[in-house]
Amino acid sequence: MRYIPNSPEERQEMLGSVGLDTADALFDSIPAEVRLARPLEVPEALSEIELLARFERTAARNAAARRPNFLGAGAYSHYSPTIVDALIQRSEFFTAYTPYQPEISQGTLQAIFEFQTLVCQLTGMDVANASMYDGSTAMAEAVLMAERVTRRSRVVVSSGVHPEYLKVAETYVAHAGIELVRAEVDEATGRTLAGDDVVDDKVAAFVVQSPNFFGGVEDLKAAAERAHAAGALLVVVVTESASLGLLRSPGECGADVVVAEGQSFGVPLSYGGPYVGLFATREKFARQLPGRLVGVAYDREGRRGFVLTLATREQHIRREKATSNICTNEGLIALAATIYMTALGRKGLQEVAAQCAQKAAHARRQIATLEGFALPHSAPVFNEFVVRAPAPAEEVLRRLASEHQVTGGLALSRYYAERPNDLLVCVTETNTRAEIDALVSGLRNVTAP
Amino acid sequence: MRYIPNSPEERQEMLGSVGLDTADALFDSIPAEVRLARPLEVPEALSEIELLARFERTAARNAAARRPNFLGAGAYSHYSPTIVDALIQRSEFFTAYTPYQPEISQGTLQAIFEFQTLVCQLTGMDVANASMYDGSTAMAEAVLMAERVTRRSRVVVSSGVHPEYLKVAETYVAHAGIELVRAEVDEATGRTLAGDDVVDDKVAAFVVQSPNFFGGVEDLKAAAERAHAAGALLVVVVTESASLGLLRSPGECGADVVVAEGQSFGVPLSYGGPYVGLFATREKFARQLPGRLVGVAYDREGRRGFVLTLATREQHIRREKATSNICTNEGLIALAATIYMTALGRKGLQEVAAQCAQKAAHARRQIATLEGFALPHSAPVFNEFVVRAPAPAEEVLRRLASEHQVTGGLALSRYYAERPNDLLVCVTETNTRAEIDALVSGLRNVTAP
Amino acid sequence: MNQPKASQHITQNEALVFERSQAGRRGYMLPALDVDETPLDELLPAELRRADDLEGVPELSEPDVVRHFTRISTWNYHIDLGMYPLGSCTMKYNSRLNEKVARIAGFANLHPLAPAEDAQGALEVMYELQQHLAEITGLPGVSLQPAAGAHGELTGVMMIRAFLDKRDGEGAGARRVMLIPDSAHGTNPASAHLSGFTVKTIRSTSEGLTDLEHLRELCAARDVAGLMLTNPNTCGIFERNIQEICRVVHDAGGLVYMDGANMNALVGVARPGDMGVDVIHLNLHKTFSTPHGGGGPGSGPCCSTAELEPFLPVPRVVRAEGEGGEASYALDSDRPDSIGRVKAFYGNFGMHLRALAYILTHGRQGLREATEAAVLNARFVAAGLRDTFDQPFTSPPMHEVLFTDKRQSRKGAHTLDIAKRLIDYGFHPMTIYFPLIVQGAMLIEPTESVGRAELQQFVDAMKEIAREAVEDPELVLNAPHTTRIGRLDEAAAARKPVLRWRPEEKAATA
Amino acid sequence: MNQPKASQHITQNEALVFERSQAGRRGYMLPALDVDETPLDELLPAELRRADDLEGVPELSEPDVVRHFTRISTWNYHIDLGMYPLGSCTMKYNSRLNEKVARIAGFANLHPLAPAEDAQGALEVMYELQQHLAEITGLPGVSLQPAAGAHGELTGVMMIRAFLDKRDGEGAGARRVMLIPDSAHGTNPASAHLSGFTVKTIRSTSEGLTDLEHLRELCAARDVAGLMLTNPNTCGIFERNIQEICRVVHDAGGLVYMDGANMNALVGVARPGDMGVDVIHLNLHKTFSTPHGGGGPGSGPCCSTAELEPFLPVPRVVRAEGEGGEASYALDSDRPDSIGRVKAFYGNFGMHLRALAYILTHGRQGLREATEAAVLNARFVAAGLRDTFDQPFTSPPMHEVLFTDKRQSRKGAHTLDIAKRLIDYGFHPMTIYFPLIVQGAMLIEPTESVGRAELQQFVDAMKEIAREAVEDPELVLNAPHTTRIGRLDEAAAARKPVLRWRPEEKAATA
Ligand SMILES: Cc1ncc(COP(=O)(O)O)c(C=O)c1O
Ligand SMILES: Cc1ncc(COP(=O)(O)O)c(C=O)c1O
Repeated sequence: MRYIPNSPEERQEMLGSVGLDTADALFDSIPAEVRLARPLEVPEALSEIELLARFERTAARNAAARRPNFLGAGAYSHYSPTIVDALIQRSEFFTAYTPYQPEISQGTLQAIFEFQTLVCQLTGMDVANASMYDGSTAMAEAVLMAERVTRRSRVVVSSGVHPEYLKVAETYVAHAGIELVRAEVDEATGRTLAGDDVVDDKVAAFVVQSPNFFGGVEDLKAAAERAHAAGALLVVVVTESASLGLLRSPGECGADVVVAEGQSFGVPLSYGGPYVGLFATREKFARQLPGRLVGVAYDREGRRGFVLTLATREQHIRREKATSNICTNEGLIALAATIYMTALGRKGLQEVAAQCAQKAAHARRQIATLEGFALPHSAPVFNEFVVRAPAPAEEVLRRLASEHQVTGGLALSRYYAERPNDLLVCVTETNTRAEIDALVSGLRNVTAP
Repeated sequence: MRYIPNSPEERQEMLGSVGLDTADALFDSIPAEVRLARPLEVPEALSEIELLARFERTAARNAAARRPNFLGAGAYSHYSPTIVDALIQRSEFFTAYTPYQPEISQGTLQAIFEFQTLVCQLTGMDVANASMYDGSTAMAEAVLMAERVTRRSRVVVSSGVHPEYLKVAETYVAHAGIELVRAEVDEATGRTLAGDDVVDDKVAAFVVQSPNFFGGVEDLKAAAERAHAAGALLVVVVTESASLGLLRSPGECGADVVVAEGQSFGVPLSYGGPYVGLFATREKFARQLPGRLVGVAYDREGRRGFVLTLATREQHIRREKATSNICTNEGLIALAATIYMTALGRKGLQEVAAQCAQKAAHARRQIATLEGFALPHSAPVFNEFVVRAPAPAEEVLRRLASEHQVTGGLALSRYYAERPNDLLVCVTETNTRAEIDALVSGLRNVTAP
Repeated sequence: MNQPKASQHITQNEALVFERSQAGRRGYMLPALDVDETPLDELLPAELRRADDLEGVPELSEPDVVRHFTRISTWNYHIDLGMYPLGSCTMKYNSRLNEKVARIAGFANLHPLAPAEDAQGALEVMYELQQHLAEITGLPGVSLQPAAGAHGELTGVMMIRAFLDKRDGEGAGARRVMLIPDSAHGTNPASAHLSGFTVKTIRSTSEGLTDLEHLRELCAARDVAGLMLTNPNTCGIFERNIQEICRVVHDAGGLVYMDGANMNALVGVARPGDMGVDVIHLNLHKTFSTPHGGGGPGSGPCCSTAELEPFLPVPRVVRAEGEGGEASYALDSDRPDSIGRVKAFYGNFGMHLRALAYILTHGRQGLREATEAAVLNARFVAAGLRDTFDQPFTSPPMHEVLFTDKRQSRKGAHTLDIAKRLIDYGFHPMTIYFPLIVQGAMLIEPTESVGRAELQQFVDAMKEIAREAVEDPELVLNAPHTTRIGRLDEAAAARKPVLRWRPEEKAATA
Repeated sequence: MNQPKASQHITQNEALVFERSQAGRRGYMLPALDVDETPLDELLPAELRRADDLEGVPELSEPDVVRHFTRISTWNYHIDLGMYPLGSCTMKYNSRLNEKVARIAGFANLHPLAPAEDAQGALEVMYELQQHLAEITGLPGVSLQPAAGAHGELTGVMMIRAFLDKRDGEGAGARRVMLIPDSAHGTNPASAHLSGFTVKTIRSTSEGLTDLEHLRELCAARDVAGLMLTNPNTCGIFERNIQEICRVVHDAGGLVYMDGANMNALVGVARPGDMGVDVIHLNLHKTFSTPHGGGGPGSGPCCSTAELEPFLPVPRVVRAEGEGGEASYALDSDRPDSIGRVKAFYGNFGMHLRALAYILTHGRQGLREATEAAVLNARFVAAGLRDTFDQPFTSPPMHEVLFTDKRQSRKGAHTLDIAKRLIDYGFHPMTIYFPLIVQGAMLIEPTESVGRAELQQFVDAMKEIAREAVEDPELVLNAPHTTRIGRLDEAAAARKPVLRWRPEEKAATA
């Protein structure tokens, strides 16, 4: 096996040097009855040539990866500069462990410190952690944190939150004594409805996504006022982080916790993962944060460095009393996002966001003119919007794919049986005008009487 | 321009600090008449997205890159382990300059020293240089070196040498007062004919390629005897370096100089370059070598290191009296070859060679059974052989490509008008049995009456 | 005198990206907008838009960015540099081939919500990996959804809870105790707690094994939902009573969860399913070599018995035979007993690809060979250091070996000091102060990826440090000496945490 | 006391692959042979086969190989680490995007002998690059065949010879002198010699310019075939008499070859073709940023006047308009006046791709911007160091600036010492002792890829070294202090050269 340095002969010699005859003897402490007496039923080893050919063939069966794509809904096709992937492939970064030994992990630690800062800047918050698994688990952790902070056990979640995020939260709170209550989305505007009847003084947090799952940009200031009036926290969820380059930051709007999916920051779609969860909050809640935190530290000669800090929140010290059970997070993806945010920088993040919004507006305008199509929601959008087709959305999309080689968006029936004809269309800076035109004319053709 | 760190504003400030008003003033020493008064007629800048899309489109027009391939003739499809390309992409290697400052170039220097040693081991020679541009220029330099060493001016070159190498040698010697004479290849055996009528005592070198351009393995021992009897050097050319894993080394056969194309050692085809020329010789000719050499050196504390050495042979010291004008060579490609040879190692280089030979033998056997096909030459081969088709080779190959999606080899008419029906077929370890079968049945089909 | 640290050398003093920023620099270029531009106010009212022009976000050119991250990268130790014997972490060789596989465009560009018929390749990869993990663990139900080990734990423990709730109905309410050995990793109790269990701790014996008597005692209370056991345990010792342990728990009506962090000692040799384990998580980023990435991403699949399978997270990846016998793959969410989702989409698919590539590259023989080589390497280190360092337990180690600083600390050199001094010898330190039950623990896991010569160098370095601890203790106490910075004051850092850069910082540190 | 060098740190002592080799280790795997195996003796008689079993060739596992090359890589300085101001070498930012372009499968897997109709993409790339280089140089005939600068020189000079032979017939035999300034790079005379010319050296003036009077004198002999001129010359100064120089040579019946190594000072600002140059080579690995790779590969295209075009190497890449107006590309070898081939196939195509990507990424504005920024950076360094170091010439520098050690050497610190000491400050040294006409030359070329802050750091380091040379000369004379090894004894190395590893070596150094 070419990954194992010691050759069979060397291993035989080493066995001798530790006083054993056979490799089997290494496992003498395992009772014979539970030892596997046969080879694993796993295929014979493949060479590199065979392995690559095999995976290339398999990948070719993912037809969707080759088409112009208007799918968003929690995962976005943004452009990632070549340097992002090139830099994270330095073995200095990708093969290192969690930076437990700061003297030989300053590269990772400094990058995380930069990540934390960038997340704060974009979300408008005071502190951010070193990452969560993804946006969905970050939201679930925010719900748990709200309970810890407020000692209240009801959490109101907007129905405009990504349906999969909602499901994850349900799983996480199932045994935590937390009740999740929905705040409905207004059909006319596509924005969350939340009167004080819903967000009352039993509520730990009001969780709102913006732009919400239907693309609508929420009135976060109003949501913050509602939440704060009830003594609850406002938790803002962002699935499309590119929007932070254009939209008023949740922090400025009054959010107490911001959780986000960072995949938009230069991370490949990769069929859903690995992505990276962002988690930011106010200074006063820093010690309630889940996950790792990097802080500034100095050595004896006063040189600045970085260390993992406030570890007493964490499972390896606090065990069952920890703020979370998370250990391994999404370090390398957070690094990719850091490099992305740095390369795009102050101007680029704004330009990406502006292009998304402009192209989405263009597509939306075009689609609105199509016979039989409607835009059911009136709220302003960033780069996603719901289209109501004159035919079942699944069928429309299937024909778009097969007849026009375009992945036209998401059939909302996947999550909402009551929306058979709705599709969610997402446009980013990577969609050319020609692609948008193809989408529009494709929609026209496949719905022509 | 994103590659230029200083922003326009910074540059304006810097201009001020050096006492200038405008960027134009930087060029005041260039007479106005020769200054370009208009913008270059080069397209507007492309973004990464556009650039990659463009090159992907262009690359897609290289249909030949997608087909099973039986082309050899100086460039070979061998498998290169993933680690080769991954390691040469470390910026420590690929962005460094020629190692003129040894204290901060030991990585490059040690790798070259390893390269030189590996080349010696494989060719069976005493010393090797740090690389030449490619096999063809290495051969031309060998011819020039033979003249320097022997002070004779006639060089006999086998007609079994790659025709493009011959052309390059003709260009190089055009003004060096060297006469190139051909030794013919025997039609029956496909081996070089060289009686003492050709290689006589006016001859500086006898240049033989093995395996030769027609695939035949030459009798290098006999060639060495012939050359040495005449007081000439034997220069052995190898275009398919993978053969060194199986064939008796030129050094053992008596070669005085071995030049080779190292592309087979893990280097992509890349439409003909960059490749890497290998150049090895006997100890006594070390100071006649063209190109760079790395040797062992020690620092004051006795630590071993490596330096560029014997520089007095070179142009930057000796100017017009240098052994060659070469300066930049093929460092990174030599590194790739070094990593390849190390990863494959003692066993792997032999296994690759054996598989090539076995698969070629299989293909040859199959083709020999086809109606109307013949194998005109009887000499043993490594992984290439000439096939005489019952129809013009160019036509056969064109139909193979279009009807069977196979690049079946090289039509020898490209170089030899007198061989209209001959094709040169090359088989390597990357050609599966299924590909070979497709070639064979394809040949049958396209020549069926 | 030691080398001056963080010297004048520019690459050693790389500032933060914010400190390096210069107004007006650009590191990107986008294609020009190719649609008619809508006035911003028409797109979004001003009150919904940012007004801060992203102040503070850095402005750098592309070479600035490349140099920045390249420079700071050189301050890291990493697997490609040398031995990284972090116990419990399985820092094995990260194949570049697997990186290449994960970057094949047909995978990297695939949207998770693409219709299943257009994502058959990805689903097949997941299905196949599930099959292999089932075979390796002997547990047929597999979900790849969890994103890391702790996430897998949470999933598995929630499955136990859901199973009990279904089996026992109301009665399950009386069964809310999760037993966890005192040697367990901190994620175990944290995960149990998150699933609403009360944690009770089982003692370890002087042999470093789970105390069977104590287990029996705790099980007698009949409130036990289950046991979370690591095997080999975090002392590197195989729980040789594993069958009895499982029996006791099962007899008490509980289930056995196994923390599979140490599966590198078992693959191809023994299967948790055959031992009586009900559910396990694997760390693909340990046993199956997906890169740790400086702290993730990981992947923590859960494997369970057929009995527990209905409780696995949804969606499941399932296979259907077509009419013509060709397979097709689908996502199935119709599992009423499922604990639900633990993550959006389907888990860290990029890691699934790498793990599958690992398995296929090793093949049946290679997988076992790796296990043997890993255990042998640990045994070799154990033999080499036995005379120099204190070994708390005498059982032969599996894939990792535990020592303590007992002998050296008498002279003042503690585990931390020994670890820091190892850095000067060019090695990454072992895991220290874990497991918590052993004072001054040093947990050494060489993995199969280290050759004999380097293992011997490591042994020699450790012995040399032991000698230094006696002859020149200051040398050890002040280590490391060869790094950019010295030991950092972590206590001060936690007292007054600075968790982000702010413009003021700039002035303070310039 | 300085840090002990090549310390016990394992990564600092990485041995040669041969010394690391262990019998039986394997770093590769091939698919099993899938054809019937022929007995070896039937394939090839034993006397044609190796009998040495490749003894001595290393045997290593894949992680061994990765660690080996990763470790030794860390001993290199490189562009991504910091400023690399080697004068005449143009060490600018090497874009990762261009690396990606060169690795697109449709290019990387394309065989050079594929029929032209199946390689249209590659031919189009070459054709387009030719067009851009023609526009940039103002010289319409372009061949991409030469593999490096010196190779381009050889090509260009041979073209001059072929042109003269054709123009003058027998008479050309009297025209065999190539004029070359004393400041020229060594490749120029070497290339001229290889083309059968006799080299005559032209003096430089005290201003660092080609001595026009001397040129006129030499041209008077009427034996002059041509002049090889670098412009800006190797002192970093633009030859402001360039038109007159060309006129003199042309009037004498000769041709002007320009060494384009310094084109980074001119792109978009001035064109050799407009100055009177007949033929030039470009270094794509300088001006157009293809990576130097630790000494290559390079690419040295030749650009010529229309008059010289027929003499360019074959095959040429040409464009034909199809019936429908669509372009197609072909290789054309039917050029009877061509000097022939200088290389198998078509040049270093992988470098052509990168250079084209460079040009397209910069675009018309960006190309000029880069030139301005490069010259400005050199001017900034010149201004910063003017008061500290001796400047041999007073003309304002273009893209590189020349200083000498005149002031420092009085105290014993020579150019070499200053260069070595710069290493301790984290910079790669400048080019030293070149051009040869200036004693103790230090030729500094920052390129456009360095930002203001780093330039200032460089200036500060140089000034600091000048101060050290006075106050603490030993510090400078014994530099570098921060590297793995110290200055190596190059003289001893050349006296008794050891140019390869041999088994005996092993014993000697173990
Ligand atoms: C024994 C053990 N259990 C659980 C974990 C947690 O795994 P993860 O970090 O992937 O969440 C670890 C990781 O360090 C571990 O060593
Ligand atoms: C002025 C000058 N001319 C020619 C050359 C030779 O170019 P190359 O090394 O590409 O052969 C160089 C390279 O250093 C140079 O600086």
